[in-house]
Amino acid sequence: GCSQGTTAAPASPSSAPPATGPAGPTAPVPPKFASGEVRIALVRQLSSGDYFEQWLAGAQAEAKALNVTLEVSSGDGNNDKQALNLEQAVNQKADAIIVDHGFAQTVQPAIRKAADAGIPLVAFDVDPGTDKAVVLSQDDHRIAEQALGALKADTGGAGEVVYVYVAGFAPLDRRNETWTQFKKDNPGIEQVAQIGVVNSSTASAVADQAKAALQANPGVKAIFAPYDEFAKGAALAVKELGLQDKVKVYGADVSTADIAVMTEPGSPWVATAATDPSNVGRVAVRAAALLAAGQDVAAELKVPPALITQKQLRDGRIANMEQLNQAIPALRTPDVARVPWAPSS
Amino acid sequence: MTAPVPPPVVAVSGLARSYGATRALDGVTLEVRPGEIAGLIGANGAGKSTLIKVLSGAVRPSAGTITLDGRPFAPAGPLDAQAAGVQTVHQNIDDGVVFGATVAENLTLDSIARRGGRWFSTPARIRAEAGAVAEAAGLALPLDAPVETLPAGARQQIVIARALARRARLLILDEPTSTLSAAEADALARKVRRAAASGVAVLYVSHRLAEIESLCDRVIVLRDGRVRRVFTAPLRRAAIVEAMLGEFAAPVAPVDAAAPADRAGRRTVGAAVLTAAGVRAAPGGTPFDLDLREGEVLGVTGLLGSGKTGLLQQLGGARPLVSGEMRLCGAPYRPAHPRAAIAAGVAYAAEERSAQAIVPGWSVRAHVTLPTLRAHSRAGLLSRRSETAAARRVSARFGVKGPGAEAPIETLSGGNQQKVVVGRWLEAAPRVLLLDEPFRGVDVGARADIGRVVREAGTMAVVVASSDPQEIVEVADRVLVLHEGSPAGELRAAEATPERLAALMSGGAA
Amino acid sequence: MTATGTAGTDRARHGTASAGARAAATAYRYGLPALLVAMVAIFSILRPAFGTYANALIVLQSVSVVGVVALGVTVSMTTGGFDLSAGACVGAVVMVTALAMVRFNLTGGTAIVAGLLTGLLVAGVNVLLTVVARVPDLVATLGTMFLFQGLALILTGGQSVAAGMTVDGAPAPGRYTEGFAWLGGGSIGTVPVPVAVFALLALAVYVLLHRSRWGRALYAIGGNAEAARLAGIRVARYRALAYVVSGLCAAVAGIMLSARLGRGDVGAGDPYLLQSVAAALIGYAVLGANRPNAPGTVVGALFIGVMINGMTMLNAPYYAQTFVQGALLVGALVVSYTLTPGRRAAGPGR
Amino acid sequence: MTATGTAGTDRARHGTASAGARAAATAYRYGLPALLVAMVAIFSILRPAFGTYANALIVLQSVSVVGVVALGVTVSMTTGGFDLSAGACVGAVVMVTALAMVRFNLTGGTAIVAGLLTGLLVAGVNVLLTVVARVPDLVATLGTMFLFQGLALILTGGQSVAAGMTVDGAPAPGRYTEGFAWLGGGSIGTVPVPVAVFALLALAVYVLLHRSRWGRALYAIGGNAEAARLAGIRVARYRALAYVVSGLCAAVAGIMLSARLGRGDVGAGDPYLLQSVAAALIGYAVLGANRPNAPGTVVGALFIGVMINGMTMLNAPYYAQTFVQGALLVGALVVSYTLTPGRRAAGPGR
Ligand SMILES: Nc1ncnc2c1ncn2[C@@H]1O[C@H](COP(=O)(O)OP(=O)(O)OP(=O)(O)O)[C@@H](O)[C@H]1O
Ligand SMILES: Nc1ncnc2c1ncn2[C@@H]1O[C@H](COP(=O)(O)OP(=O)(O)OP(=O)(O)O)[C@@H](O)[C@H]1O
Ligand SMILES: [Mg+2]
Ligand SMILES: [Mg+2]
Repeated sequence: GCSQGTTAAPASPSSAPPATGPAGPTAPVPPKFASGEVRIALVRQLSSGDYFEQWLAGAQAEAKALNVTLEVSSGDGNNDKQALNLEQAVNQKADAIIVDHGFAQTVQPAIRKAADAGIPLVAFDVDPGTDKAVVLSQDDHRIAEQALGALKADTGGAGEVVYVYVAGFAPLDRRNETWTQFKKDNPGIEQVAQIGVVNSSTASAVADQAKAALQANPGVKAIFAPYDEFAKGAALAVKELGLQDKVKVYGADVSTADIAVMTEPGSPWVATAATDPSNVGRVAVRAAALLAAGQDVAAELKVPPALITQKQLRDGRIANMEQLNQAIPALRTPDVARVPWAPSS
Repeated sequence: MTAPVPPPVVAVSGLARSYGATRALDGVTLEVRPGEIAGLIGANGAGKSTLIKVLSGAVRPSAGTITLDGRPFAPAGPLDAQAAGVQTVHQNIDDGVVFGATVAENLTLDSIARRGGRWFSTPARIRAEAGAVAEAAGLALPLDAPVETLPAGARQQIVIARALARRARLLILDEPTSTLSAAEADALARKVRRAAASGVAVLYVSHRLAEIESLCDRVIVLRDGRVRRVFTAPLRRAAIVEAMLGEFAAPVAPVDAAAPADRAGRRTVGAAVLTAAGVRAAPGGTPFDLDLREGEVLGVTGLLGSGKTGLLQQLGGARPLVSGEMRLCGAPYRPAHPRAAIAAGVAYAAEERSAQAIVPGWSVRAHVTLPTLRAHSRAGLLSRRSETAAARRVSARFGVKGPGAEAPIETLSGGNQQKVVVGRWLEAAPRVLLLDEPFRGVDVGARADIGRVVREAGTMAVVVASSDPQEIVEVADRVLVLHEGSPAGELRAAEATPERLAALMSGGAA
Repeated sequence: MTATGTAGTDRARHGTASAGARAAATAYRYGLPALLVAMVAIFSILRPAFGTYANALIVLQSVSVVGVVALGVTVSMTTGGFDLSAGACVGAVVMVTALAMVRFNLTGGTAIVAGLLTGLLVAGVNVLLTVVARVPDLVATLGTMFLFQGLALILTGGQSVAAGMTVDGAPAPGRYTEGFAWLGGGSIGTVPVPVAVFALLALAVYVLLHRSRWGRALYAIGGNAEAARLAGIRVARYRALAYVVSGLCAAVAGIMLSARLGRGDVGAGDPYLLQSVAAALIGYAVLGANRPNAPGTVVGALFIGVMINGMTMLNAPYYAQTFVQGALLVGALVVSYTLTPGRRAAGPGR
Repeated sequence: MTATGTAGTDRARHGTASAGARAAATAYRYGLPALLVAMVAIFSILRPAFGTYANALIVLQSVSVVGVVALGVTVSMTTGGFDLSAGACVGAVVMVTALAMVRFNLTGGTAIVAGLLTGLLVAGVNVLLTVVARVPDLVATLGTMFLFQGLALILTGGQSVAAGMTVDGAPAPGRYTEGFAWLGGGSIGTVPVPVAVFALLALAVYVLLHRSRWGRALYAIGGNAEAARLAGIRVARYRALAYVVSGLCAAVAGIMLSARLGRGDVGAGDPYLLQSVAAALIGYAVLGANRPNAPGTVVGALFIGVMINGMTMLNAPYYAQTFVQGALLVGALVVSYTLTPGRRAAGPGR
């Protein structure tokens, strides 16, 4: 029973779709969508944290706009549970399934079951192991490249750097590949310490470690922290040591809370490379909806990131994601997986 | 009765308290006057402890009234009762001490609860306060020792010292001498008399009739939750026993009249079952030899800390042998664990019921079968039927009174618990049965029952350790007296009188 | 019925109260299982897809790994111990099995043996610490937990182990074998292997704890170790036994988890400590036992599994699930414990 | 000297063994503090930057939040309880203070009061469950833990609370006040505020537990609740007191954490349960106490903090830290407990 102003058209297939929004719909609403019967299962690896909440908020908004039911489940870090949730979605014959993160080896058996059952799939940030699924990714290599580009520009490509990393998380591992390459390409950059913790209080744990590392290495010019919780911790450490003028933090990802940290007076976090998570969520739902409607979608979808600098945020007096979205249009990608029968978002 | 009678300190009327279907108290009416020492006696499960728990505010009655110094008295908790001057030593001493704390902390436990006491406390202050309590009670204990390292008797003395240190109108002692030997019991009796002389009313529970006779002015006999008779001095033991045990009194009557001479003649002929050479009761003691014969009951007695438990535990594998060696039926015997002893046919029934035998919350049945689980199981699986049969056997043999084999053992009265944890060892059909203070809290009738079962058990050799010479005299064919970890003498039943034993125990010559 | 004799606190036993008392006693014994049944019924009505055989299997499968760990934790609790290292053991076993197959190219059978040996190693350390060195259980197993959490990380330099990973510049030679993967994803008839293993182990632990003399000995030690010793129970051996069972259960769970994941996931075991402890603790209240017990643990594991699965199906947001879980648990506990027959009578709680 | 007369249980005191026994007893009492000092010395030699006043403050600051939670957990343990809800309480307080300032635009003072009230609320639920409904401590506080973990999430729909966040379409009106932020990042002289708070609370808890009548009552209840009750100690009130202290400590920790983070982070409190329990448990072995105690908990917290800080400075990879932490802990425990005077003699451990 989801009804929404823009798409709650009468169930008659012949009725014209309401034309609202900047780029009007270019096709009639498929009957299944008009009657609100479409169920899309969103099977997540994780759900807590700003990134995942924003992602979900975007996905839900898009689902509402398209008049589909989004059935959300999360493994909450338990990968086995995620695989079971996926099997359950197959069991219940969802019209399409979005797999949001996950470990390839763990979810692939269940993805195969979905493919065998003829259920269309969108795999976000996880290798589905089958060409029957649409692969959606945010370009983590690009994210790391952009942040490192800023780091290189500010340091002139030389200096001591503290690196924050924990292995075992797919996006971090990809960003790590870029960092490894970057070090090879820039021999002037010296990694003097590698730190990192991931738990529910990552930021403060990383802050404690960063403080130790900075004490031990007084010559450090920059901290590369390619995950926003890391960056928050690193920024906190620099601030608590009073080293704002010497040490800068280069991060990744963005959220309202991150914006607040970056724009604080004296914040050392000067640049972050990110996609807008809620936009990625929207794209995922659009792709799934298209598949559910039996339409073609490119086998691979990529959401490009944008570099966001402290200066941009301060100059634009940007305080939250909505304002950021307005200010940096590159964060919105309405053309990726556009749904012809809906107003673009 | 012409002398003016002072008004009673405490008067109880129609007091009732039930536990499920059990009527532990069924309309008790009694009073205790100032300066009076009133004995409260009754068979195991008669309701004595329940009455005391009610008076001390630990349990609430279901009906009836209490007045204290003429005013209605309905304590909401132990603190209320204490504040009103009702000071109690409960039967279960482990309800009176806090393990993990020192002796000093235990001696001053009450001052924690006292309102208006000092909030700030230092170890020095606690020590000083504890020293005062200990001195008032004439105790010489290491104040800084953890209380769990002390023997049961010392713990009991701590609890008594605490009660004596408080301002009392009514002093209640529930089997205070069960773990004490004669000397300590005498000292306690003196203190109780002194308290009474100063106008305190005393309610005194004991299963040692001699003690009751010498101490009490009046004896109140409780049976099945009611007051059956009240005797005033001079007391007649036979009448008291009859009132206590009712129709079952007959077989018990000759208890202390049992002729030791008749035993002595009959029971020294069996073959040696367990022989020990060069063993010591305690690490510092003199080594000695010992042999136990079929069908014989060896009594071991001595003061507190004389080494009775040390000796029995070594024989039973509960403690490593200090020195010497042992043979069981000719074969070398050196148990490394109680299991090995049990397997070889030596059973040790431990001294302290709640610390060494009771598993909280377990049924009577499970307690009975714990040492003999193997016998009640096939391929490792337990047979409930066989277990229940064993529990029934033990209950019937020793007249255990209580809510049944499936009831938690805590719902039995103290004496009935004791019958279960001692009686269960006969289920192991041992060759040697070592009983460490088996009569603690057991009424005279049951004491006779245990004694009879023990001596009728054919070819078994039995060792009974007790600090009460009277008990030893009643049951033993031969008595070994220990003094400070060394043997002080050995007597045949015919020669053993409580007086001679007492002399040996305190280090004198027999 | 007269009012006399009941003025006191022991309301629940006599006279007119007896019917009520029986009801209360029943609620106490069956409160949690009843709640479980009610939950299943409600979810099935709200969501017909919930009450299907296929979904039941999924729910069971989702609790089977936790359940197996929890059974081990339950056994460790019977002696008064507490195995905080169970989660770390699961994690270490996942890493070891993955390494065995992926990195060292060994067979699935060898990986299973290596996993079980790892479980025994954890148990061995626990036994050394608690039984031999007499370190209190909680502290000792906490140390073991750190040790094996760390070991699982060090073995792989903090990285996950997956087929095709790079080892010293070359791709790792092995991969998960079919047979091993069957332990996680296969089924016997329609029953998934992990569910069958869970059922089997639940039965085994039930028999061990509640029908065998060894179980009786374990509980005796938990109740009063000195009394158990004097009754001829070899306390040290049984305490060791409890940790061995716990370690082996965790190893079995780790093997199944590894098979389900298809890779050696760093930190895969971490969530299982809290969840298994929760299941075992919820089990305390089942059937009026008020002590660790096997059926209770199974009910506890199912309780959590059903709750989460049902809530997910009803599309409740994840953050509401924890709260509802807490509220239901608290409610069930209060019902269970306040209705215990006769509990109100004087007790140490006052 | 004779063994007679003294009812000589005090074995480890007599005879030739005395010198060795004294050394062992010293190792037992001071084993962990000595290890801590040794660690500090070694780290300072290897890395001169470690042994500076500035770094000492950093280490202290890194343990202050954990330490404060651990002090509360320690108090809850004295009565034989166990506060599993401490971490959840920290998390809930972080969310509540953030909401108060950011979303409702209240003053820092009000936020503090709201935070403390939240701590009291958690304590209240624990007391209701354990003291009134007589649910066993572990199970009850587990329920409370889920409840408040869930509540913290529900309050904000699972999102973290930060200045500028969107509420119903408009940006939230408030932000963290200067004064409030000072609690996390400010300093008194050169001493950071959290360190000062930790020191103060450690002193207060020390006095409460080891120098006051109340502390003796708490330990007495933990040792033998029935004996305490019969001695007239109001067991229920003291058990409630223990949970209230625990809840308040967690609330103070939550306030400091919130001030330090500058936002309400979902799940921020979760790691603090395990860490604080670890600190309190390590503390058992300190000074030969073998029971929860305030100085021990402080040493335990420092132990973990120094270890992590020093290892990080030595550039040890993060995955080695857990292992070293475990190995050191296990070593310290074995030393502490195997050297306990007289432990070897017959005991229930056999
Ligand atoms: N908590 C309880 N629950 C159920 N029944 C109990 C409980 N406590 C005592 N009873 C029962 O009440 C009766 C009286 O017990 P009580 O302890 O008062 O006896 P007693 O006279 O002190 O005996 P003893 O001489 O053995 O100490 C017994 O039948 C006992 O089984
Ligand atoms: N094998 C042994 N090893 C060490 N100490 C021992 C040993 N045997 C006895 N002792 C010590 O010697 C003392 C003798 O006490 P024991 O408990 O044996 O005396 P008891 O006569 O049973 O006293 P009670 O009447 O209090 O029960 C105790 O302090 C005990 O600890
Ligand atoms: Mg009694
Ligand atoms: Mg003795």
